[in-house]
Amino acid sequence: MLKATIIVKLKDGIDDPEGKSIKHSLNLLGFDSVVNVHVSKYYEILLDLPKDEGEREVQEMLKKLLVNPVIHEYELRVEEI
Amino acid sequence: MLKATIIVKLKDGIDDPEGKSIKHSLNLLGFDSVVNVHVSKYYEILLDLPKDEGEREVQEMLKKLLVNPVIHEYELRVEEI
Amino acid sequence: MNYKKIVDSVYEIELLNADENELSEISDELGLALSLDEMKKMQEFFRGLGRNPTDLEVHAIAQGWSEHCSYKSSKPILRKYIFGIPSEHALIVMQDDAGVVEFNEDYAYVFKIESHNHPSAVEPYGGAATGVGGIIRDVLNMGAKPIALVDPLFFGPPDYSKNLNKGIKHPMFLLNGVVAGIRDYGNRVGIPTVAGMTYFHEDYMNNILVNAGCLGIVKKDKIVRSVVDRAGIKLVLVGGRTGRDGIHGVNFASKILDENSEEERQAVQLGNPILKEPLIHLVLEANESGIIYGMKDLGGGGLGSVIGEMCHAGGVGAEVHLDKVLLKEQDMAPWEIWVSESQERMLIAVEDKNMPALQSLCKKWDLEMSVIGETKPEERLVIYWHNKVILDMPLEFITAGVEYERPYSIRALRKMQELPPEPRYRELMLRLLSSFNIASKEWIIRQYDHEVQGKTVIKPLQGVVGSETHGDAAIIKPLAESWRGIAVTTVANPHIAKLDPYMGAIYTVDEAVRNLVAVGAKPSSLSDGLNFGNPEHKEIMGEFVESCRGLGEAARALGLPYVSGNVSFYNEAFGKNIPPTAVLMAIGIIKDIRKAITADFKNEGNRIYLVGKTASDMGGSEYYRVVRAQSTIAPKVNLEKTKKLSESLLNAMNQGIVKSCHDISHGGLAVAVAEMAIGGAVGAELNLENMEHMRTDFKLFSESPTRWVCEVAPEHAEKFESVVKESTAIGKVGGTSLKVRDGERWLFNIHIDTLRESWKNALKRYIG
Amino acid sequence: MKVAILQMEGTNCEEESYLAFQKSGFEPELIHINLLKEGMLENYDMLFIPGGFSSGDYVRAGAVFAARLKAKIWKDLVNFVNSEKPVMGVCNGFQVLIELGLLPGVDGISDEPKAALMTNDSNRFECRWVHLKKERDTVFTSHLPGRIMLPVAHAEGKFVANDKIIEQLEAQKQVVLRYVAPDGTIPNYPWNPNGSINHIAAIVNSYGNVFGIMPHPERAFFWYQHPDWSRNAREHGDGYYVFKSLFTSIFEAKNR
Ligand SMILES: Nc1ncnc2c1ncn2[C@@H]1O[C@H](COP(=O)(O)OP(=O)(O)O)[C@@H](O)[C@H]1O
Ligand SMILES: [Mg+2]
Repeated sequence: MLKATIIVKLKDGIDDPEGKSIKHSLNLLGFDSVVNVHVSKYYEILLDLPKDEGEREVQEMLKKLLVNPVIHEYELRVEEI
Repeated sequence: MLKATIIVKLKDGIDDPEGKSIKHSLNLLGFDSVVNVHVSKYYEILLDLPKDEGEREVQEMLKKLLVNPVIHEYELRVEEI
Repeated sequence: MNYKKIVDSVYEIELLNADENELSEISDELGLALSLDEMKKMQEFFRGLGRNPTDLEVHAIAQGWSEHCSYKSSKPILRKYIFGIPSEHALIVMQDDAGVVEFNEDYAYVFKIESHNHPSAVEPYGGAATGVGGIIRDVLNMGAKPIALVDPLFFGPPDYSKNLNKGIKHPMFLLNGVVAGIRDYGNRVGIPTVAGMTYFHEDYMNNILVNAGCLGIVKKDKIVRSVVDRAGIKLVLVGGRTGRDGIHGVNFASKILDENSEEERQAVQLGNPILKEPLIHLVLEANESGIIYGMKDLGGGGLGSVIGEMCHAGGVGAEVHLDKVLLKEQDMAPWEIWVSESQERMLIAVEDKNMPALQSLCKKWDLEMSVIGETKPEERLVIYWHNKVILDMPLEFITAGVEYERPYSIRALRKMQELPPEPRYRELMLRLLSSFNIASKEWIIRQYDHEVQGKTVIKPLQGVVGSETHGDAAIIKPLAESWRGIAVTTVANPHIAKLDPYMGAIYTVDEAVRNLVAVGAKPSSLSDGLNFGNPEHKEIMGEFVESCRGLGEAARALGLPYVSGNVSFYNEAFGKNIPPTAVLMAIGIIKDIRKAITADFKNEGNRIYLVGKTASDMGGSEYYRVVRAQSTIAPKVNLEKTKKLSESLLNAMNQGIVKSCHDISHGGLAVAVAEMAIGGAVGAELNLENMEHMRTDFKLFSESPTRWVCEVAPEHAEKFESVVKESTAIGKVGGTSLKVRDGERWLFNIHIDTLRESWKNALKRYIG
Repeated sequence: MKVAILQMEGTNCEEESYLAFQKSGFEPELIHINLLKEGMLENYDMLFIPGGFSSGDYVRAGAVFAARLKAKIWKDLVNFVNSEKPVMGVCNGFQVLIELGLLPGVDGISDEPKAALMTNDSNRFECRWVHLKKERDTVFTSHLPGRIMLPVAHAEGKFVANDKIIEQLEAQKQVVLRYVAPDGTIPNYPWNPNGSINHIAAIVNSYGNVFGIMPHPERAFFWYQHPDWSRNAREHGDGYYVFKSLFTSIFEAKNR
């Protein structure tokens, strides 16, 4: 079994309204020291495939579905479990 | 400056409709080998605090806003940057 | 506890020879939440059969007898006051999952309100979302298309700054979570959320209330009943899979919140709108093609309640194969499958010949189905697990449940009313507009898609676009080819009900009528959401009895039936009970939506009328709360007048001579007029001297019932006065500020932008 | 004149869209993506992707719908677009067209997204009415007055793309509708409800037959759907004119 861990982040320079809104809420709650918040999606995908094939498959998923290259960048880790 | 990285996940046993729906979509797209998908939130918070104080502060944030212990568990890493 | 394995995952419980201690132990260990008396009744039954029960049988009975399923504390009271109010138009009343009332010759509307309090207190997002999901199913399962949602919500004060009890979350966190849950569910399934309430009171601090209501529309000849009255009909489970979710949710809803509630995780679900959305389509298409014999949704109580009630109502029995149920987790025991409350499931009864049609619909909508049993002539329930009988009982015993005449006591009221010094009017006005129960709820309303389906012809926010005010009710135009509309509103007044539950209940019914009439709709029927504390306390039971008495009397006097409803008891935490909270979802009919009225002032120069008489009972008023003055005198309602005045006002509206109308509620006349000015982006000038003689502050801020503010063009003034008897000319529309005097004495002059700022920004500070 | 209205789990504006097309003289048909087969599209004069939350929008608004269409009928879609028949997506449908690469279409169809409709600046779903300014006539807007009002209802409607794409869009006059303030000036929030670059509310591809619009014309088809109808009388809702434009131009194209 493979586990792919993918973090889909907004690219630098793209506004992150969710991060901003959470920063705002944290500031409201009195956490004045918060300077910045970024929020990303964190996917864990279990795959029933051998490692190399699995990696290719996940790349396909990223391309076909999980990432819009105009606004996203991602980190990917595939490991056997 | 501190950077806190927090992953907020659903606890085991809590049904994850979002993950399920994405798994279903991936299967429909022909990614038959996908066995399970989990989606979590990934926060990066920049704090203007010394390390130990920062850690305490982040714990508080988790408690007050970011995590509901009834359904969530989390991973936390605080590092100086 | 003494038990013996029968087959895998099924055990025999040693009940026949259990002593009292052991009976209580069994209830505790299995989490049955049954009293000793109830355990004894169960024991007696199985002694009659001469055998021990299986664990499944014990769970099935416990569930059938839970407060939530059997209404054991409330039934006798509801029967006395709430049920049986005669109505010409009601078609199905307090029988199935939602009430059905005639809309026009061919169509009926279907609606119900329900609570989802405890799950939402523990997990606001998922709790509120599943609350919405549940109420949609109740309407859908009558064969109706859901066309609107409402969400009355009750929280502690958002500016609460004292220490929180362990396990209790801050109102701001809860409010954000609840609203997000309702938004993400309602918006995704494509049903507009068009009305609601957001109410704040200290006494909800430890126990919030999340109620949700749904309205649907159905052709009369397509109404589906939750009844199967013939043997040999197949029982099919359609939609989501069955998991451990919500196990003991029903009992959980009948339990008191304490520090350990956070551990009751199984009772928490997140809800899956993207399963529900296709399920709605599937059910409606199946119904349209006439293949549904009977249907019931799986709500609190799961398969157990559904199959039992559906067959019992039709006088048949059933055979069920639990191993045929599709599971989320493969290792579930039969009793878990039987009581599971997994959402997004429907039980559809179909004849064999229609099975292929149902199968192809499931394929189209990508939903799973499984045939889990069929109905039988004898009124017994027999359950199999891999071909072995693991439950065999008469249906009657499971579904009949128990009833209690709980003792109650009614608090004596000492009537008193302080007279505060006269306020500084300008300052008070702005404080009232920014008080949480009056301030703008726009932040919430706009997060709900209140226009999806394109039928919301009177919106919750009304007036000049960009400067809208609160409306009193929303109007849905359900049919493309008819001008007829359905008005919907929700009301509750916990401040008044806390003082005097009886009067508070009557006041609530009056306010429902006020809101509906304000938009030009004739009140048609009600659904009651009764939220109360722990009924095992005599005084709380007394509050419940008094509330029901008031609700019943008022509705009866007005000819308005309660066609559906819900009781939520045990809203108690840390020894504190919520105030009596009778929430009404009220429906009105407007024959022609082109005659609907909104609350925003329309034109400079128009006259402003106060309709109804003002009294000086200040108990429960926002004014007294803000200035911290005491009064125990709840406003009195004259129901005869409610009826007469609303009829005459509707008459005037029908003649097209009312330009805008707003009912007078929180904050009194002054706030009502300010809201109308905000929405119209135009000022007004008032002189209070023609009102009945009383203190000026009472004239402005009294919340006495059965009153409206109306705007009338000068050329219609005479006609209006002759049609609407109790009308007093109090001013005219115009300018850019609200100017108020009483005779020669000027009270305040506030620019409408200032009014709007106070009103709009008060809640914003505390939310997302 | 047949319109194919696509639906899948979570699309939820198909009914009012159906009604608007029907009332405008079209023969609309709802087609579930699960029943969509290769070769089917040819039989229609127009393709419409309605609003909603297809597949929950869990990954990203419109992403799953687009991926499934691509997997199922990509060739047919390309042919349909190349045959110059109109394709329109509203709200979630606009998001789908972007994710498919059919829009912005500054130089034809692209095989990966060249723009995004991302989370509103306010970070929330908002349902409100906006003022719009028509920037040009297309088959979708020829009968539309210069200034209209329509409702928006979305959480992800902020149009973004890189500078080059935006320049091209503007240069090729592909922006069809822009948000404006009530007095016609530059719209701050909430008049630009989501923070879209250049206040973009609706665009067409360079050829002009693929149209994506964030606000909902189908929800403003009748006058009584406007929020201020008791203040301002209208004969039709402003959205009506989009359908009228379409009907007229498809009719003309057919009879040419
Ligand atoms: N939680 C909510 N959800 C939807 N609409 C709400 C909510 N809270 C308040 N509203 C709407 O805001 C308006 C004002 O509500 P409220 O102050 O309770 O009415 P009233 O002025 O009649 O007492 C109504 O249109 C109501 O439907
Ligand atoms: Mg009102």
